[in-house]
Amino acid sequence: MSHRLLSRLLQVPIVLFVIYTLTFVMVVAVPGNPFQREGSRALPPLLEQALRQRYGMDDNWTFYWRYLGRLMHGDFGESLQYENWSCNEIIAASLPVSAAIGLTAVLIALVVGVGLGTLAALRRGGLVDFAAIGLAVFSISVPAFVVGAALLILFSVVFPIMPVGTWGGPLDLLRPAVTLSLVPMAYILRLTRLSMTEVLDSDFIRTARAKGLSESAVIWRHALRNALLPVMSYLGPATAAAMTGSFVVERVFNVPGLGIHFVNGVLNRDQMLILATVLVYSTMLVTLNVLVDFVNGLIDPRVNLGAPA
Amino acid sequence: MSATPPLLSVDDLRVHIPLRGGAFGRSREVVRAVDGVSLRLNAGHALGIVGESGSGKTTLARAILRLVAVTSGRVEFAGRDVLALAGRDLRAWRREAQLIFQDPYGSLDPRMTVQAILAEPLRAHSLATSDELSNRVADLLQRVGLQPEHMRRLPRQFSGGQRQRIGIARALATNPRLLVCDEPVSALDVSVQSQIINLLADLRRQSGVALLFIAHNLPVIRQLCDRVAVMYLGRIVEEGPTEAIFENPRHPYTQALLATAPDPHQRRSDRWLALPGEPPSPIRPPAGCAFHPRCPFAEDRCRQERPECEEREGDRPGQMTACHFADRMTANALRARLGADIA
Amino acid sequence: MPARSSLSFGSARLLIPLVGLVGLILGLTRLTPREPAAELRVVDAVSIATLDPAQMSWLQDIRVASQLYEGLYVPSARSTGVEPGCALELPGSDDSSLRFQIRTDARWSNGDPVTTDDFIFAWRRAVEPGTARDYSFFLYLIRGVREYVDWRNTEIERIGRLPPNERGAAAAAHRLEADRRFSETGIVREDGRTLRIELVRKVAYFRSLLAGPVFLPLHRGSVERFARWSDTGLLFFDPHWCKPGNTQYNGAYSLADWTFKRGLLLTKNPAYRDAASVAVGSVEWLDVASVDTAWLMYATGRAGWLLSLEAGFAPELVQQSDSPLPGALNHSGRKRDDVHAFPAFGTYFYNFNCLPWLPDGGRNPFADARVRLAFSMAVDRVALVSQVTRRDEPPATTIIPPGMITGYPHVEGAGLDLSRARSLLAEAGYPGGRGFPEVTLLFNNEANHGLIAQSVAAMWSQSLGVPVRLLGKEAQSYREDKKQHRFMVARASWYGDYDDPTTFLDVFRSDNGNNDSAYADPEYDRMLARADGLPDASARLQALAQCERYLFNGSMPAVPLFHYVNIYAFDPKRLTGVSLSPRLLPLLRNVRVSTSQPGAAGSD
Amino acid sequence: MSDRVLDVSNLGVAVRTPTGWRAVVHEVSFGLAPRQTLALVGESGSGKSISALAIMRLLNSRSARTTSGTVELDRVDLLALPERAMTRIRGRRVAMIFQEPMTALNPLMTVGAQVAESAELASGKSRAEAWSEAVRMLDRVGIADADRRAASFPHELSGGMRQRVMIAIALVARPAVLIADEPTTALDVTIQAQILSLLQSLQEETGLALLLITHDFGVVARMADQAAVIYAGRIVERGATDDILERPLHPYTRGLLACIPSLERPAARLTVIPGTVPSAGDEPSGCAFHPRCELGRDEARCRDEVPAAGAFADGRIVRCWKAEA
Amino acid sequence: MIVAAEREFSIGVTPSLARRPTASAAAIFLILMIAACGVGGLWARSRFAATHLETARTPPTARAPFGTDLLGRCLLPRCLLGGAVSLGVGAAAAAFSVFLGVVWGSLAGMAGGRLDAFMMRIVDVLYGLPYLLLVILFKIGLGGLLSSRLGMSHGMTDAVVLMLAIGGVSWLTMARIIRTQVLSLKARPFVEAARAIGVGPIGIWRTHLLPNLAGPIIAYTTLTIPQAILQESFLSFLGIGIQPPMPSWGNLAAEGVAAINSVQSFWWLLAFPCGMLSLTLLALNLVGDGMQAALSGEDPA
Repeated sequence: MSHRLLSRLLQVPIVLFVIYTLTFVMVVAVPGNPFQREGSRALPPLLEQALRQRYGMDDNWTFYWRYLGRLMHGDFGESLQYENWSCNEIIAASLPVSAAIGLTAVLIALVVGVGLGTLAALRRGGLVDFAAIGLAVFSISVPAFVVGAALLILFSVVFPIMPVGTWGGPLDLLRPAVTLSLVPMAYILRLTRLSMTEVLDSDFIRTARAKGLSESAVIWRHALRNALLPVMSYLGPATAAAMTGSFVVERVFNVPGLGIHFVNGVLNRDQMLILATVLVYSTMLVTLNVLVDFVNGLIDPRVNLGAPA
Repeated sequence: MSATPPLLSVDDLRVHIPLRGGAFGRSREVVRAVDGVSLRLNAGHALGIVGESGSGKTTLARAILRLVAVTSGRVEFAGRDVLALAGRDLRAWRREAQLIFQDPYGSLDPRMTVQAILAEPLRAHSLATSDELSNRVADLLQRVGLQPEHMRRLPRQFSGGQRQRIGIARALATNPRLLVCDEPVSALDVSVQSQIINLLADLRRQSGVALLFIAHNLPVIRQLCDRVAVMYLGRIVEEGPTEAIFENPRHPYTQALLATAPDPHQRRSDRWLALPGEPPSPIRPPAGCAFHPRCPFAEDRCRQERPECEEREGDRPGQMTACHFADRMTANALRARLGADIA
Repeated sequence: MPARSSLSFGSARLLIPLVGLVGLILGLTRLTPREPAAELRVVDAVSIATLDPAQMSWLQDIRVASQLYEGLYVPSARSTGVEPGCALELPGSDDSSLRFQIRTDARWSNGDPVTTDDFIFAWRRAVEPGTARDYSFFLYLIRGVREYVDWRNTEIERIGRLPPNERGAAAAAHRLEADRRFSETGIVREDGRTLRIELVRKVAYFRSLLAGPVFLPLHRGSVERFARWSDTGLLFFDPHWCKPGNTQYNGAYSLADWTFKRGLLLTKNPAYRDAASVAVGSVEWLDVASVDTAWLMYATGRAGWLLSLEAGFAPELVQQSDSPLPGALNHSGRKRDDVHAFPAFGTYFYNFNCLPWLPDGGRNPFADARVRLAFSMAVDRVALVSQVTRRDEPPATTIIPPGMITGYPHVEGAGLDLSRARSLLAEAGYPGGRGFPEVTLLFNNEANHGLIAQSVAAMWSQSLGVPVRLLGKEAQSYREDKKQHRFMVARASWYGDYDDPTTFLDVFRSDNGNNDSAYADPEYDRMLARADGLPDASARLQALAQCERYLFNGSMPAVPLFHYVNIYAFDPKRLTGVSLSPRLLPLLRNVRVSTSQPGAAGSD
Repeated sequence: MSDRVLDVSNLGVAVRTPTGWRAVVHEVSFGLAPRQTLALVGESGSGKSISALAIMRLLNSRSARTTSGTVELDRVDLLALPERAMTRIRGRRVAMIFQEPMTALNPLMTVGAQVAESAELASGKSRAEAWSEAVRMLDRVGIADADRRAASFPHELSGGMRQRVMIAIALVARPAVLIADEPTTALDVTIQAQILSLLQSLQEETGLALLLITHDFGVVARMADQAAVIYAGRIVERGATDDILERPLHPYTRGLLACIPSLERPAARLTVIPGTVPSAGDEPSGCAFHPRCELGRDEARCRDEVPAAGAFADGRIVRCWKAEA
Repeated sequence: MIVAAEREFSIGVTPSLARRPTASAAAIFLILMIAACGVGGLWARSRFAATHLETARTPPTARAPFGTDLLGRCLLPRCLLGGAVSLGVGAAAAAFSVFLGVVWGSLAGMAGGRLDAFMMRIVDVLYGLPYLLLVILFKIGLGGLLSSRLGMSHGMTDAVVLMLAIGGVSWLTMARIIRTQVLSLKARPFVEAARAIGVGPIGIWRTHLLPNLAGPIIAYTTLTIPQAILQESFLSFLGIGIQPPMPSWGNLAAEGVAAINSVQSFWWLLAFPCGMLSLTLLALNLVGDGMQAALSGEDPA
């Protein structure tokens, strides 16, 4: 454990606390009543008061501290919208799903993005380059709900090889992951192409060639790792975003993931669920950023990790 | 020493740069880039500062110009305490002392025309109305041997030597009394280097500007300066009139620099003189004389006691040396000692 | 060999994290739930909010509850009416006092008999301040219940004001007193199998209410374990009690599994009194939020039965449909026999804000009944249902869906009449729409509400010359604005809760909490009270019809647009026994799957 | 001369500019025998580095290419070899070190691994053998405590140390020819002396032929037997180092030597070559030096005709219409 | 001075952009698209809402080249007006993010030290906040304020709120990029030269940093605009974006997706708006890439 890493880790709870506080303020400030539902009869004030009391939400201040206290014990509270479920259950049920899709998406994005980015850098100005850039641009130019719908219809109606609306098998993972991977893939492709271009022009690559290394060995042994450094930094936030799910993808492919709760929590004013999802996401984001720093330190010895603690 | 107060006097200047790191960004270590330097420069004179990379010569120059934060010490310019200046006063003072950079490529904004570059100091100090501006710029260009029609071009349309001339013209724009030249010719080709050296010599003669000339190239220093200070690891190890330093070097490090300087007049058959080792880190400088780990004459005293830079026996007038055994150092002492060791 | 040498060679090590990542993904997919095998897969569009019958107000929840529980009465599979459930009404019951005897073969899934106590326990839960929800007021029709609740609330408040150390004792004493007081209400335990209900007044439709979720029994033995008394005397239940395995069911099905936001697995309840006639052994009840995906699941055979079909292309499907089922809206000779559109017990309408002033301080033109009438007469409902919604919805000029309540006559409201509309508007002081302030039309941005709003807005501005601005909001903001009367015209809909006109007409009573129009007409309130209190059933219905006529021929607190139509999709050759109930409560116990293939159904 | 290991003749290189391909190296010819050092001297942009890269066939094919000539190593024309064959020769028979030891080493690999990689490629040794070979080589180039230092990363070493590592990488494969492209320009003088004397002693030990590319006549004087002065892509004067330094025949060589300030003999004013080096591909007609030349500035012949290479009695080759012995 | 710098900038970029045929073609396409949407949007302003139920769902014909939508409105003017709205939201959001991002990033980068660390932690925190909640808050808080206090029209309020909400998030990345750039520019000798001359921090920022930041700013902006447009389409998909009957490419495409299925497809409802959207974003990306390449001095493909 290095000092730098330690100090980054110490900052994590502070950043999370600030995020919690700000989110709380927003949650309370947004009009709308979590206890009032679509199509329901008006809720008598007394019943509402009883409900608030039951959830420890008598007033905002109590709610703020009490919820913070529960968080300390790893308890994210109850969903106000789905009364039979606690936020912990909701997250436990949906986070693995989103994480599996997200990680697959990151994997696809990484393999395709780095692969095509490298090829594009090697054949700069060539047909491969043009095609790779085209793919990258296309990937970030078409809305996800269009891509998702197209994939859905394509592989279940036109070529009926994948089931619709199921979840569990590796085949079910594929289409949501591909849809989700397009944007990070485009970014990774561009980053790789750019940094690979720079690396390939650098002196140490010339040294490697002068040693008599074959071109593939030059790329594989020397260029790739150096070119991946900028990609690493992008990977932190991208993985956090991918792993916490996507509303559009989950909706289109009927996947029981976490992304839907971000949106539904907000739309239903499910205050505990909003806080829970936001905290899961930001914890993941902050931790992954620290992790990326750490991994960067492992890959790149130049990163100053300070003296051993 | 002359009776008139010096234009620039530096006393016990220290610049310690904290290293980033540690919990919450608190640093635990510092780079002692400049560690107690004192020097004087009279108006119209030229002082050369020699040293290898990492010796702190560039940091010293920037500290004098208030471009890096000074840790302690005193800098006086024409009797004024420079380190006490702030804000508007500081900016106003900057016209008096100007910097010429090593890298003529990097020190010119690639997006500005020569005219814009040269007009910048004039505007910053309101030295010219907008009507006069282009005449003043043309003047400046002529002074450094460029054509007024070069005004509209961008830096990248010039060669290295021409760019350095532009850098000099920019420094001259405010009619400074001191020009700090940070390795102004080391990035230039030989055939151009001599042009710039001549230009600086001419400027000094014509306008009486004082030069603080930083270089690692000894022949250039000899060509241009009245006095020379040799720096090693943040300190001055030897200082004196140019002739004295070059003909009667007393510090073993000065001798090593002179002996290893490439010279077309030496030959392949000549013996190589290679000083062993490398400069130590300025984060943890050695105790005693900082040069002792590389010095073939080092004794126990050198390892324990730091020699002050002062006049010592055998020094010529105005020469000062920071070596306990300066009295034993004849001009060829190092060559004699190392030659024997290596052969 | 130094360790760092191997560490530094090449990029092969990059593969290690990649392989690790693949492993992690595979591990994660194992953590996630798998699809259970079921004989039939049913798809609903909305996910289950709660399985606690006392808390239910949403259709999708009530649909599941009707499979799991059986009340004194159950909703009819065919009409808006009810039929006897797990008890039989004893002779001597009338509209103000009912006696029931629970059937001897009524059992919970663990074999326990269903008892009077299970009902009393469940009904008390439904009104307790800690657990009461939207429909608890139905129980206020029973003698003493409202008083009990009021007393409870004052007591809880009183105990809450006590210093904390005194609360415990006070609450304990209060609990005993509460038990006593509840036993004195009109819910009377005659014996373990006989239950008497005494109402505050004659309620013609009370039997219809008894089929609703708040009146369902709960297995007291298992649910009571989840009860928690707070130190102020509030009674809560740990919401986990309704998770699978925690309680028993007396309906045709038991809850075997419940995956969050994914679906339920229902298995046949062997202890059900009529288990022999239940044909489908297991049913997977899925919720699929994307309407297009839901259809694709059905079309590719993944699902056997869609409970609603809301996709953008639903109109095309309806136009093609030729359903063989009774009650379906047919286009004979078309090609599809698996799309079944049928009328529902609900109406789509726009509320007018009837307050004299608008929230921004301006005069509300809709406070004038002539203006409201004019706006209603300017809507071409036929064009709307034939060109925009296109699901064969009956155009509506009044709020009660025609032909659904036995004995209730059909009432016509003011329909399309442009010239009258214009003259009414002129009478109100806005000839040709001049001087009329910009009308805002509030709706929630879901389903096809936007489309409907755009076309109605276009009709108003084209026919009346008034400027109309659309205000589509996301559901919660829309609801909030509507409740606070921050609108001029707002989208609304109403589904009948029980088999009586009052379920619709009550909405416009000035003291009703759902009267979003803020329509307050003492004359109407009087008419309604008088009609409702009429002892003769047929005279009562006639009088109620008079109230509806009064509302929608002159007063117009709202513009009815159309009566809802619901669409099921299933293959009638494979799935039999499904009936098209306007209450939209399908009963799985009547359904049969003709092949053993899971989820077998499909399009041609 | 049959004992040459490397024979470059008539080498021409063109680079891509926004307006098309421009020749920047013309008719460069020289030879190099074992143990011999040839210095290729010139100012920046004169084409000396690009010639070296052309010899190694390391030109970036998108921006530069050889247009003519042969490069014979052990009588095999490298320029005619297929890429695979050239890969086997690079590093093994002819090695190269570069100016910036900071950037020329892979920052993410330990220096030992980088040397070992070279050893492994050259000899097909196992990884373990290659590593010990690398440690031995690092020790030989004067890295103290080589066993431990081999596990260091480049940024943990000083500039001088890094250049020693570069030399180790180049020499561990025991090449016949070493091309050193400004190996000490980025280093301080005391370190430069160390590195150059190291190169010299290694050359004596292994019989290496050294092609030294530099702009510093001080270095040329100390290192080279033969020198070739290059200006605007052409070798303008070639011969024994001592002859050239003492009696330069080409006006450019003469001017260059004259404008170097001397440690021992400071002049009141430095001699100056007027004008600037022409940018690559933008050379004046005729003799590229003529606009700056005191002899040829106004000569029609210098302006119009590229001077032919003239041989002199002491073996010198000079390209100047005006040169006289 | 700024004027001079801008002129130089254009001299620097235009010719090298002109040498990139793809980027130039994309730029021309973009200009044509903007012009078409601008002019077409103005023309369509008065007729986009009128419904003609009797001609609903007609495939493209000579009278309605893009076909008609579910309410019988001609799709062409709606696509053009939608483009104007989408491009406007995108451009305004980008402008907002450029302004805030550049100011914030420059300030942090130039200040350095604790202030820099603090400002960047704020950015970290904002990254973690729930975006959707922000949008709704903006919509409710600001929307009410804009329409009641400033008397702003409703469609306008929507667009302004959306632009603020989207800009309010995208400036974070811009701030990071600018800060990194400023940190590296600050270390460049020409900035030190200006300091040595006696130019104040504002002068340095204006004359030296800003013109040199122009490249990254432009390049990143061309990436921000597509993101903003896609964000708008996502929000419209959720029903909290631009309100009907006002079209935007996002809500037209969302409407179009719903009309594509295996039963009966009104393909033109998706093809035209989505095609226009994608092509425009494609062009923006290509122009951005071209700019970036031109500014980094990479030789043209």
